[in-house]
Amino acid sequence: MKSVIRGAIGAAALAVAVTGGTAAQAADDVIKVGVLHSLSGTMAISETTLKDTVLMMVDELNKNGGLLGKRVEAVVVDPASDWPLFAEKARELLEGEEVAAVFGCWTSVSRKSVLPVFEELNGLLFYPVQYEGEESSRNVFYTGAAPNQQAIPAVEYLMSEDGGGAERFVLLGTDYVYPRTTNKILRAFLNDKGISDDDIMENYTPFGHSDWQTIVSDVKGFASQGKKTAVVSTINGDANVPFYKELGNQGIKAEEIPVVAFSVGEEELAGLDTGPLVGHLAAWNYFMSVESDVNDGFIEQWHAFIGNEDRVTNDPMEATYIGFKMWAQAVKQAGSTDVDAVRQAMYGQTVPNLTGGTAVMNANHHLSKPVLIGEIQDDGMIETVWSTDKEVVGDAWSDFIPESAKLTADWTYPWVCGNCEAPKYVTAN
Amino acid sequence: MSEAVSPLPDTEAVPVEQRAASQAAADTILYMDGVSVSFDGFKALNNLSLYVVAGELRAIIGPNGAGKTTMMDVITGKTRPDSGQLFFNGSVDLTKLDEAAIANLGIGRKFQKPTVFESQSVLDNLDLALKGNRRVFAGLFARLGKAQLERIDEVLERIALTDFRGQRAGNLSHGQKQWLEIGMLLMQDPELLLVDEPAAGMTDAETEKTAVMLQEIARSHSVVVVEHDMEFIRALDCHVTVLHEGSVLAEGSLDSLQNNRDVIEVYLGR
Amino acid sequence: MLLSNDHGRLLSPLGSRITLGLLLTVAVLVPLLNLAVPPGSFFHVPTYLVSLMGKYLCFALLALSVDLIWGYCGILSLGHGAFFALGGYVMGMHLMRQIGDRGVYGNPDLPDFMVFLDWKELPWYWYGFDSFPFALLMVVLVPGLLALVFGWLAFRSRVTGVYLSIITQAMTFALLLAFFRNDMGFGGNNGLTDFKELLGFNLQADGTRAALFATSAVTLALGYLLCRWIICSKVGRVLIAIRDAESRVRFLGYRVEFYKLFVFVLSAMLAGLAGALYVPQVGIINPSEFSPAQSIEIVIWVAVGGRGYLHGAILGAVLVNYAKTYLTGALPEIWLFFLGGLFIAVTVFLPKGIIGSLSSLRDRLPVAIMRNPFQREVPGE
Amino acid sequence: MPALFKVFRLRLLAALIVLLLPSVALAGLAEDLQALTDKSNAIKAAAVESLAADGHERAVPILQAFLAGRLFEVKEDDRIVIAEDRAAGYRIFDAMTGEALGEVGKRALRKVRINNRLRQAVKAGLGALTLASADPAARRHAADAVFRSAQADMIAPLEAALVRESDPKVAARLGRALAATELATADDKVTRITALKALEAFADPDVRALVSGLLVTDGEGQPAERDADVRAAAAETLKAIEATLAFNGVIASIFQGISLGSVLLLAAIGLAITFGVMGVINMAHGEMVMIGAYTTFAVQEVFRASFPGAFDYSLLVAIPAAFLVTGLVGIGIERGIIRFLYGRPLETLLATWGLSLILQQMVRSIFGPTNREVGNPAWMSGAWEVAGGLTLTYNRLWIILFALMVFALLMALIRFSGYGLQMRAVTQNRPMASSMGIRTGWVDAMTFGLGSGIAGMAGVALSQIDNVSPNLGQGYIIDSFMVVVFGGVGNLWGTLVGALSLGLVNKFLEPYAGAVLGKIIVLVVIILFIQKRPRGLFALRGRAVES
Repeated sequence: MKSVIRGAIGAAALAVAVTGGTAAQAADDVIKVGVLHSLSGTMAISETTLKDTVLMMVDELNKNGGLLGKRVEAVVVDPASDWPLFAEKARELLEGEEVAAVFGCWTSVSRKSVLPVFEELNGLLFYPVQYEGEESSRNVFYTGAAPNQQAIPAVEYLMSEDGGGAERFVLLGTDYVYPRTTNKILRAFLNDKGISDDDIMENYTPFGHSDWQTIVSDVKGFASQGKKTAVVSTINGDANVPFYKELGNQGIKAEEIPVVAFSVGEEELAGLDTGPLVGHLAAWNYFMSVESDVNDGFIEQWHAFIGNEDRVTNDPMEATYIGFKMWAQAVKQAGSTDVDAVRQAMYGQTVPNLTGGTAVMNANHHLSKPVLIGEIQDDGMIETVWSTDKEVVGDAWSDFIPESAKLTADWTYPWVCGNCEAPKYVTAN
Repeated sequence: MSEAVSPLPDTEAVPVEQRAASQAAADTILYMDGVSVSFDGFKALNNLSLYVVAGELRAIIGPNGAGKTTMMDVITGKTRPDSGQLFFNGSVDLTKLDEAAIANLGIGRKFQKPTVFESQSVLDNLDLALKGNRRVFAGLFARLGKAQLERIDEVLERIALTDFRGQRAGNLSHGQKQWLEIGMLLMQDPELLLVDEPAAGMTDAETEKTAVMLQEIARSHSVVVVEHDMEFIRALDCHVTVLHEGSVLAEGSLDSLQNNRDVIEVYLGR
Repeated sequence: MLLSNDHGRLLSPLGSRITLGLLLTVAVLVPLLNLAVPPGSFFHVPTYLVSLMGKYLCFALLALSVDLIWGYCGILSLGHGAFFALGGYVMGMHLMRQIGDRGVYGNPDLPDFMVFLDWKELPWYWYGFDSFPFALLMVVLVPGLLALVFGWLAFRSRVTGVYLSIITQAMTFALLLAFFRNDMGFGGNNGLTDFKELLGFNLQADGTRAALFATSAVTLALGYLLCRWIICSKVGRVLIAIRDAESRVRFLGYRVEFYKLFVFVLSAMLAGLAGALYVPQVGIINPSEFSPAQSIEIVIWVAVGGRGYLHGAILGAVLVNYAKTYLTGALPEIWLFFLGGLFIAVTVFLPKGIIGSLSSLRDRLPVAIMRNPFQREVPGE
Repeated sequence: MPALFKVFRLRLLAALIVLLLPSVALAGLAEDLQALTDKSNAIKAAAVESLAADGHERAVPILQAFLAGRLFEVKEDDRIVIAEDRAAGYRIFDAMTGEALGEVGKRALRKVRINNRLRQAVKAGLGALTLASADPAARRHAADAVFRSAQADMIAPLEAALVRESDPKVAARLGRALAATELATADDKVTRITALKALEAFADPDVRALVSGLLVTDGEGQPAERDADVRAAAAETLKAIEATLAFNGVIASIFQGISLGSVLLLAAIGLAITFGVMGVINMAHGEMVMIGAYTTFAVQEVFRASFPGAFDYSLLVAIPAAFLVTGLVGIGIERGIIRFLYGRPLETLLATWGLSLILQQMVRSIFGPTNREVGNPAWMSGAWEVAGGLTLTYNRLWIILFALMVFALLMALIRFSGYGLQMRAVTQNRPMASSMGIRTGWVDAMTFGLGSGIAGMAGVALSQIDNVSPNLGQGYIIDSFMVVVFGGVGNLWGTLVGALSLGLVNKFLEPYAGAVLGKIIVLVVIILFIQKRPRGLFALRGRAVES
């Protein structure tokens, strides 16, 4: 019996230790924001930059007097590219640290992992990366591109005279949801445009795939069938550098077989000699090379903050920038950091894009943004060669997937729903 | 090594007259005929033939590399012979069985280096060796009966370790470990015991005691002892086989062998 | 009369009594402090801590299963995460089926990711998982079966030591790649998520979480008892003998491969159970659980706590994971230095792990000499 | 004075004509140049064609600058200039005249944009203009550009070029371009069929694309080529080309397999020493590779800053540098940690795992979490076109060679050097070696250093084909262990054979099973293979093995 009592004391001690270790006192004059980006593990390579971006934005906000007269404090945690740890850390930020909003996640799986936590605890997540769509959560604002803001314009460009009039497509991707969905949408779109399945090749590789010899040879073979061929790449992260190196070395020229990528920006090209890759394309909402005063200011601010003139800026950084600005504006407008009030204030919020024009937050929690198509230059920059005339509204649900075409995401009255076929409330008229 | 080595027919090694198993004498407990084993070209056993009669105490001597330990490996199933015949109790073909099966047939083995379970007590060591059901599910519910405990105590007495019953085997002296291993063999109660250098590293007094122990055991079991120590062999006072380069060089009493020219040459020559 | 099975001593060492006492206490106390004590009180345990500690307990059960084979039988599996993940996937499949038509596409038959990837009907291997008893059976059967096949092949051919470790790693790596493939029908990289309820209870409700926590604690306690029962039986001593001198055991007539297979399969089942308890508490299962790094970490928990001590494994799992939780929050930029340093320090300074070092300290005290020489000692305790 | 007036008028006219003649051309050039800055790509393309057709002497430099992205507009006066990179900004030259205009800041210029469509047009134009270039490489590129553009007016220049061409390789390319042009533009069937026959000699993907283009059918089932005889000839040519390509494909697969195998070999060979020979389960092996890659980066940074001209030789410095750096790190690790853990192999797993976490984070803290650029020297860029459709990339070729060299050197070191003898002595019988006066501690440290150093050299090679990021090592550690175990622990020949065979198997499976499934199959094969041979491919057999 004695041992059981001893055990009980130990358990209580453990519980107190755990609680004391993580619970923090929320001071009244501070607004906390969580930063949930991997600083170690496989995704650190991409996500660390976004953590720094949020810190930079917080810094700027505090220099300008903070928010609602309070100082803003960033709470940084490291979910270490470990998806269940993302959920744990999200819970810690919301319940333990009581943050007003969280900026974070890169991969879809990390977002899927934290989603139930945000919905349960009614938190706010700003998700800054292009993704596969098919989602609209009440608690998430998606500031990256939806498929209709990247993939479709890019393919339209490739098929146009300027883009080379491609009639045959290779869809290369990393085997996960984003490429699968994007390619599914693209296939439907291409079929619509009269391109038969014989002229579409789809290939998936694992994360971090590093030996591209066979696949690049296959692409060459597929392209030598008498029709102009283009490659649409949804290859993710680390696998891109070896892919482009192989592409360059096997001498695939952009004029012959252009490759358009959706997950490649200046950051990914930073590890590459882009000389042999000039002319290959990227489709995104932001390129560092875009000339505008806001962009120049942003780049300057970034270089000053990070203390390195060589660091590049990229699309997810712009998405973080827009998300953060919108959140700050919405808090000001709502006069509080209360999640429901801020959410209501978010709709219709506008922030000037770094590339010109304005981004608008729509009721489906996605942004309206311009779409740019750029070509890789030999200095590692991507230069815009084509852009949409005006902003494109991000679609939560793709029109090219029958099951989702019928769904609507609209979080304002009378819909108030992320995936409904009819409004929740009937309008009185 | 587990893969079955395809028998390499060695024309020289195969005896001219093949003796079938049934022809082996009924009282031959171990029948080895024309056994060869080679490792990467090195012939560890070369056409070795050896017969042990039930109840016999047999000593095997030979210089280093003569194939003594390999011979034991072959008998206990650790090493598969490339060619040759190997029968136990007249009809059981040992070349087709693995170590556990051979052990359960009643062939016990003591290693050159004393191998006891060092992190367990002397008692546990003996308990593990105790003859009985070796199946997993029997083990989950096994109990030590009175008779078995008495048997353990009896063996403890015989190997002079009664006072060390609850000690960790790892804490025993070298000689005591050798005895414990012999004790484990006794617990197994095998028909044939293979004992590899039991006197290695022992004091003279211990050696003497060990010899007595083995002689005592030989009264009720067949025993094959491999040894270097001539004094010890003399103390055993038994039939001796001399191995050289993987085959039998000579056989007979120790005295007769000590005058054998071949044997002298092997031990002293070169 | 002495028993060959020492089950009378199941609870005799201090460590096991403390362990069981602790486990049963937290099983009652933590849910109580969470549900009955009002928030704001000093004694209130917030829900996120309940889930967090529940997760630790699942890891502890996993560590226990690894310690059973590594600490007691010398089988170093660098792929045990695979069994954990399989158990998790089975539970995940059951939870997916429980979603029914509440998924985003409202399809009553297919999980969202299948609708999304154009699957027309449920693949056959998803059948039956709607039933909880069936799923529960599969939680232990699937990992157990894999362990049986893999172990039978490996132990029969006497693959040992690092060779075994590396092929277990190959196994989990192959499974990782396989589960990443969207064509497999397990949700690819995203895995299974967005669970709603278990046995009709809302998974996000505090009560459900507390109940899951208590279940984990009780399961861990039962698992611990089971392992102790095996260790104290004759089988336990054969296992230790195999660990220390495998070929000697063969020459005693034991079929080493069957003993190894038995304990390996049992361990895989425990790991599967741990995975099944883990999934509803963290809300997601995806292929990263198969990653070899994850499996190596499990081994490290055991080594830190003390290999060959069942309560050491539990302590190690809780300690390392708590350190990870704390450090990733408190020192997000440099926590790997601390964790890495901890691993190195433990190996160099505490080669037997925390519990092992504590007990060798205890052994050096004079009391140790006074112990009854006839008392059986289970090595490692 | 009408006469005088008349004379004056005539003179004026003459002067005007004299003045105007070049300025008509100049006006055309200026117009075309201005058109290059237009928003519409169609107008730009027309301007490129017109520039190439006029054949003005400035056309070539302008088009080349345009292609290289060095054609700019000065923001102030819209003058079009060619720019050269300078540290502070650009040195600019007037595009029309080539006159130097001094240096300006980057912000003062606006780039004249080019895209793929224009690039193709420029290359075609330049091809026509440079067929007579003195540089054989330029003539070759010109011939290929003409092959692609296939314009009827190029037949005569091609024939002329073919006559005066002395380089047989360039002549072949010219012949290929001529045949393609004839095929595309000739009116009579016979010439075209002859051209098709001529093309059979050039079995490469481009020719296949061209020929199969004739057989493509449009939406209504109408073939692109209307003439049935030409179609038949094209089908025949295509068949011949495809047979050659298929054969070359097999060779390419073998090459790719060996190449993958050599990468595996490089990654594994260091581990074959630290793990295979010393028995340390070295989970930090991948990080040694990573440190090697970062050393390459650091060396290249020095070259970029101090000796930009010698950049192509940076790798030659990086190899010994990486060997030394990682070797020293390895010795440090051995002396600091590993030596306390001998005889406890499984504990080395734990400690080296902790170490790998620390090393990764350290590199992340020092070099940042993002990829760093490691450049490919010129001699490692591009590919060797052995035959049509069979291109062997230089970086892969060098890596194969490098891997085999490292292996040979290592074998020689172990077999013939005094240190190698001591190392073998220590690994076989430590107490005996020690009693013979060998300083076993020193040998251990050196051996671990050697294994680590080789891993570092592997890092130099891998930096040429993979990301240089803190995660680099993680991607190779599992494969390395598989190779060493598959080959047989403690046997370097096993590692060689294991690496090459796994590489080949992987590459031959990939086309059928895909990259992921292929890899899974290879893993399952390894698992099953270990059942058959529990100690790997080259296992020692004998008594010593199990003791």
